[in-house]
Amino acid sequence: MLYREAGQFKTSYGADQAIFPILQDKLGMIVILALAVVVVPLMASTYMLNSILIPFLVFSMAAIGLNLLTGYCGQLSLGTGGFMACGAFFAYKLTTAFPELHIVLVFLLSGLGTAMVGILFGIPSLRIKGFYLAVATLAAQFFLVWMFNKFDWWTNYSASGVISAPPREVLPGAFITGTEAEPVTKYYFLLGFVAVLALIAKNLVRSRIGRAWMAIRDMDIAAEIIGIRPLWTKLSAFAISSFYIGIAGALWAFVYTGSVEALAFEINRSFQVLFMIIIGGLGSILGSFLGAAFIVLLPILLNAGMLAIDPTISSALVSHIEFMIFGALIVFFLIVEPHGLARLWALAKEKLRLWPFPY
Amino acid sequence: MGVLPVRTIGIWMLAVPLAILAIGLAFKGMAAANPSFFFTWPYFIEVLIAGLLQGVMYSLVALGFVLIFKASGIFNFAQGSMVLFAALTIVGFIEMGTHWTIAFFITAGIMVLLAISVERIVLRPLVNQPHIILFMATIGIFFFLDGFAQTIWGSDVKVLDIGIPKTPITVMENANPSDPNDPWQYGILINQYDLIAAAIGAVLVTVLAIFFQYTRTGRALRAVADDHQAALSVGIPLKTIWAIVWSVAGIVALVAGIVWGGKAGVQFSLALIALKALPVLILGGFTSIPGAIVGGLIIGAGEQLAEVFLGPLFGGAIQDWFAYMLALFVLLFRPQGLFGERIIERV
Amino acid sequence: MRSKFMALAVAGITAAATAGTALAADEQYVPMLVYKSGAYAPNGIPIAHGWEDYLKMINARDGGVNGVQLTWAECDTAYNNDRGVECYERLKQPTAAGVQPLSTGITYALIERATADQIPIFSSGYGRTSAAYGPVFPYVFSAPLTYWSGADVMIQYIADQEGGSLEGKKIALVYHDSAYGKEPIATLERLAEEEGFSLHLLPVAHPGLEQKATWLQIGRQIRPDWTLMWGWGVMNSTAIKEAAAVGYPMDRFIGIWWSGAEPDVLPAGAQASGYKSLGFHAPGSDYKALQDVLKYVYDGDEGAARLRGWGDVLYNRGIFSMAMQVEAIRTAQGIHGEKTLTGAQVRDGWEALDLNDAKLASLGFEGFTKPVRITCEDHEGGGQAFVQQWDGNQWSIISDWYNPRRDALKEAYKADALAYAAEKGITPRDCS
Amino acid sequence: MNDVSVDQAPMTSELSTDQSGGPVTGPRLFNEVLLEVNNVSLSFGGVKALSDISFDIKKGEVRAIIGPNGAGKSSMLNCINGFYHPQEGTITYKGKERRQMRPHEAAKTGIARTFQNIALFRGMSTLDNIMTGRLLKMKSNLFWQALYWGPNLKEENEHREKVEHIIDFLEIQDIRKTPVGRLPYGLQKRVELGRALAMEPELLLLDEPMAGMNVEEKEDMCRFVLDVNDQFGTTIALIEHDMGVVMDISDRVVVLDYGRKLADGTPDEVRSNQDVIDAYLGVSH
Repeated sequence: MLYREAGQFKTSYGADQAIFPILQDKLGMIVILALAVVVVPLMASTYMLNSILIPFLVFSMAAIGLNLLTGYCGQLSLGTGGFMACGAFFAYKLTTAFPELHIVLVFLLSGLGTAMVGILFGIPSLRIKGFYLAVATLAAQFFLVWMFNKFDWWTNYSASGVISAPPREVLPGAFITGTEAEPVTKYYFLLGFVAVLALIAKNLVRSRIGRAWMAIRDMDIAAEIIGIRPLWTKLSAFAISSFYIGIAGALWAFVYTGSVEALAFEINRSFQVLFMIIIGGLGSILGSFLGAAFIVLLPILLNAGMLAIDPTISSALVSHIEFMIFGALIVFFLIVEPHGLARLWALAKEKLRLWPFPY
Repeated sequence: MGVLPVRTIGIWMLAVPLAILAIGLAFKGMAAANPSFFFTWPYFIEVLIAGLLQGVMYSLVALGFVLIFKASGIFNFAQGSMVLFAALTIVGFIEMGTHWTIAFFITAGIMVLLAISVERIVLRPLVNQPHIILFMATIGIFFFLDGFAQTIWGSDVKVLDIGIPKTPITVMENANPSDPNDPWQYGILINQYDLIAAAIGAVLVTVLAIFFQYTRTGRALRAVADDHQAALSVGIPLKTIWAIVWSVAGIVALVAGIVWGGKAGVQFSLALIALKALPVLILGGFTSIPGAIVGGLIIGAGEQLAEVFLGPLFGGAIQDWFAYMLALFVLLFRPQGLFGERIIERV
Repeated sequence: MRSKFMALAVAGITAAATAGTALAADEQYVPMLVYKSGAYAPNGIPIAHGWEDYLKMINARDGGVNGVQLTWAECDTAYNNDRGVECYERLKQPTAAGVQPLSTGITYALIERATADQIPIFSSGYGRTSAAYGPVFPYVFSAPLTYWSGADVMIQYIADQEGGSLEGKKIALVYHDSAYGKEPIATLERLAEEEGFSLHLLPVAHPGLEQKATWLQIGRQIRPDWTLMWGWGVMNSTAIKEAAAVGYPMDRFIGIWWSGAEPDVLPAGAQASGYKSLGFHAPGSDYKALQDVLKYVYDGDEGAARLRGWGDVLYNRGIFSMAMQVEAIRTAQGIHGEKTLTGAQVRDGWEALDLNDAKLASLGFEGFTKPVRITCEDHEGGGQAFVQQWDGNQWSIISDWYNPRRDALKEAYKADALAYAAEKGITPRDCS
Repeated sequence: MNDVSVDQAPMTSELSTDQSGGPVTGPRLFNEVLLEVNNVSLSFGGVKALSDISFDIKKGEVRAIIGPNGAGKSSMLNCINGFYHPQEGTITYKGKERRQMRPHEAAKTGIARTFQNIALFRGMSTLDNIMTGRLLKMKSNLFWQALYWGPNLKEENEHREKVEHIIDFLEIQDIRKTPVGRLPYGLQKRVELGRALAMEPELLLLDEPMAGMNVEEKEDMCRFVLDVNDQFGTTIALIEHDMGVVMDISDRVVVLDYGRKLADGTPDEVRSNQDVIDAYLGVSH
């Protein structure tokens, strides 16, 4: 009854193309944003901010990036970790070489740098498809991590190969990196930054370039025949996807952990982000957020849940069972809804539209 | 899989020694130009042999991937954790006092049970889903098995000794002690364990080749690999075939687990050797058993040669990405891998 | 106590956390970052057991530290840096006595956070080497030795074996290609220059299962006089096997103290006989502290204790590092005169920690290790190390205790720490 | 039905195989040659798909390509829009000879096509599918796309309006927002036609647009094809098996068999050609 579009007429194509064409969705979004801006920082403990919300937002950014490439353009990539490393180390080099450069600009520039690297490693996608491409992107993964680990120019010749973020402020007095950064400041910064970039991603996928990506994804031959250039389209997907992933890597190193070594971006990170978009929903910006939330929260909840049931359980057993449940849940979700949480949400909305009179 | 045409074999027989010679000469040239670059022919041959033997071990893992991909188009990421699970299980039974041959058969039985459960619980509900979904499901299995194996058997390092001698042997030792710079004075060192492990791998591959070439199940499997629909329509039970293929892949994992476990000790990291099999797969082609063998040999030899001779120029530890780069390079010329089925695009 | 921690963790997650931790007045909380799963679990488990058993023993034998019961909570990091950060955030409390990250990578990730939270980090024999310079790193302690000290001791030992001079010798370093493995390189390079030996660096990629090429180079090409190793987990046992496979003499192969425990040599079987490593505390169980653990934690059941690693190298390391932490708490209680301390108060205890021979003997560690004395400026504490050898069944100490040549090392700590301070905009404390 | 119509055709043999555009009998007359295929041969590793084919398509006409299965019809269309590159012969389009052209370049010069097996973008809605047909005509840059504002918003609305015209024309208003994967076969074919039309092509290649349809759907589709030809003046080349349809709607027909050209002319001429009759009835030659 509450959720229906009847009576809401659109008078322009613009209104019909809006992200939230229905009033209830718009209101829902406003409520969520209000919660995120006002209520969460008031309620959340430092633990919640530092260990759940901040990594969630960083991961969302990476998941959006990978979703643009894999979900929208259909190019399966396992190189996410390597591209995140690019972003992190580019940002480190930039901000240590030009300390007066504003940190947001540093993030954006490191994203641009990563986009270049993405284009380079995207070139084989013209000839290589599917799993062959996925495995080929592992070349990028291993090579990039090796490069950042090996050449200590990237770490300003630190003996251990670890970089740690120097203190930087986003507004005068509002530090987002370094020891003085308050979790709440970090959270607000990330919330705004990720929201803007997510909006841009959404705009891209509903514009010309997004349609070209989806056309390549759904049937590359037909796409070429209606005039889409596969080279340009695939490379643009690699570039923009890497831009997002690079920024996510920089945020990871600077805002979330504060210090990283190249090994923090090893192959597991790539798989983690891939899980997010598949569980969340391929080809869905909302799904990227849902997937990131799921993957960040699930291990923590499982861990806490098991300890709540039996406080004497050994932490080794907890870890092992966590692995098992994690694996089983992935399989379960795939069986129940292969198109991810975003599709489940869409189905729920469709049901809601008809409720309480389903016929 | 079919038998390789004689002509192809002939070309390879000619091309491979030439390629090896060319690489050796190139290294020799670099050694002449750069005094810190170490090169002698016996050392080169030694590294090459070590690499080839290592390559057979990679092939063993890659083989499990190929079998499942051929029969069901699934890229089974769980192969690595199947190796770990099998190795932990057999060690577990040996530690309980079972003789290792009996433990082998019990574990093989468990691997078959595992295969059937995977088919029932995971694959059957996901029939007709896109490949990426099935791929994800196997990653789910990967996590589950990792956790399951460690829950049952613990995370300690376990020793698996099946009696293969580990001492190295030296061949072609030059008896001429008067020349202290004679590069042959140390001979060529060969790791006996690797040699025997490679032999085990070769036997396994031969058995599998015979099984798929000459048995009814093998024919059915090849039919399924060619065309699911057509195979179904002539009455081949697809689900049974899947269960059989997963079982065979499980037993391949068991053999790989024994060989690798005996080498490195049985513990969690074994699951990660799956990552070493991936470049082998793309190089050889996902659908070809000979491809897995040849790919393994090329990757094994290539990465050892690169690490030993080129690694010092770049600061070392290059073999991981080198294997992938090598595979990527081959893909640029043959997008379906060396032996993969050619993809013909139709509209 | 576990349930109390759990209540906290759950509360944190559901965002309904009440800030108050409401610990009883006579309890001191020790968070423990352990790894009992993942690739490095075989090495992580005995250390965690040592920690837990020592705390249990103190509670059972002495009724706690001056009557203050020790409580603890565990979180499994799987030796993974971001899980380590999450665990730290989950377990941290204002009254946390300090954390032992048990991983160089996690230590790096926690230095800033813990400093901001005023919780001491105790990275015993690992972590950021230059954190031994107290003025820049007030909350990080790396007693009794750093990796640079370890490298120095190794070279001293080799020089002794070679009759005093290393001129013209070849030494190879096989290292885990990560923050941990790279730590000794700078010191070894300096010593190579000073003492005239040539240094060959051979990185091994994580997790270390692939070392064939490395050992072919060592065994057949470089043929070094000595080989050093900075390895961890499966890398250690693989290295020993591959070394044997190329016929490298085991008694010229020395690992750091993280490459010298039972899980490192047992998988290699008989091949490992003769392999050497450093140690900064004795192996075995003939020490009063360990006997007390047996008595008070296991009721004298030696079989049960052995199952948990009692008397093994890594278990003993867990015992020793937890003992140092407990003594820091005890010292801090004396300084502040309170029962339940905050992290910042425990830190003051660390900087006044003086484990001299008499103190060590009273704790039941006579002959177990060498004295450690931490000051505001020196967070390493002047520990010493020895070389031990595996004879196929057990580790035995085969050398005297070596004192690292700390004058040069301290200069290096200071230089590196000041560079860090400059980058971070930190003004070093005045310790005089 | 199609075989019957051939069977009953009058047996005359005055068919001209001259492709240079001799006197054409038929209701409509076209003079300007839009596309010319000259002596094209194509083979796939030893298998000859097309051998020495020549014909032309004139501006404004409806040109049919017929032939039994495997005759090389689809290969011919694939050559025309650049998906295959013939080993021999030339294709001249709008007076320009083309060599090694990629399909997207063909699209740019105004060639659109539909496929025998529907090649829609299954993950997208009807509206988005047809919008993809407008991609070549959209010009706004990445910056405005990222903002979805300014020139981009204006452009989106303009093209949406054009697409809505096509949706109206094809009478598919009610499935606008439905993912095409869920549509029945006949509608999918229609959407695919819509996508091709959205490109505003000069030459529209239709590969079996009516295959698998029932009579009613076929009638609709015929009407759309003729209307497109009529209203927009689009030149159409189509492959079709239904002889009745071909004879009704096409101006000229070219017949292929085993990769060779068998006949070329008006429907009436083709109908009465002895080779064509033999090919369709399966007389050995």
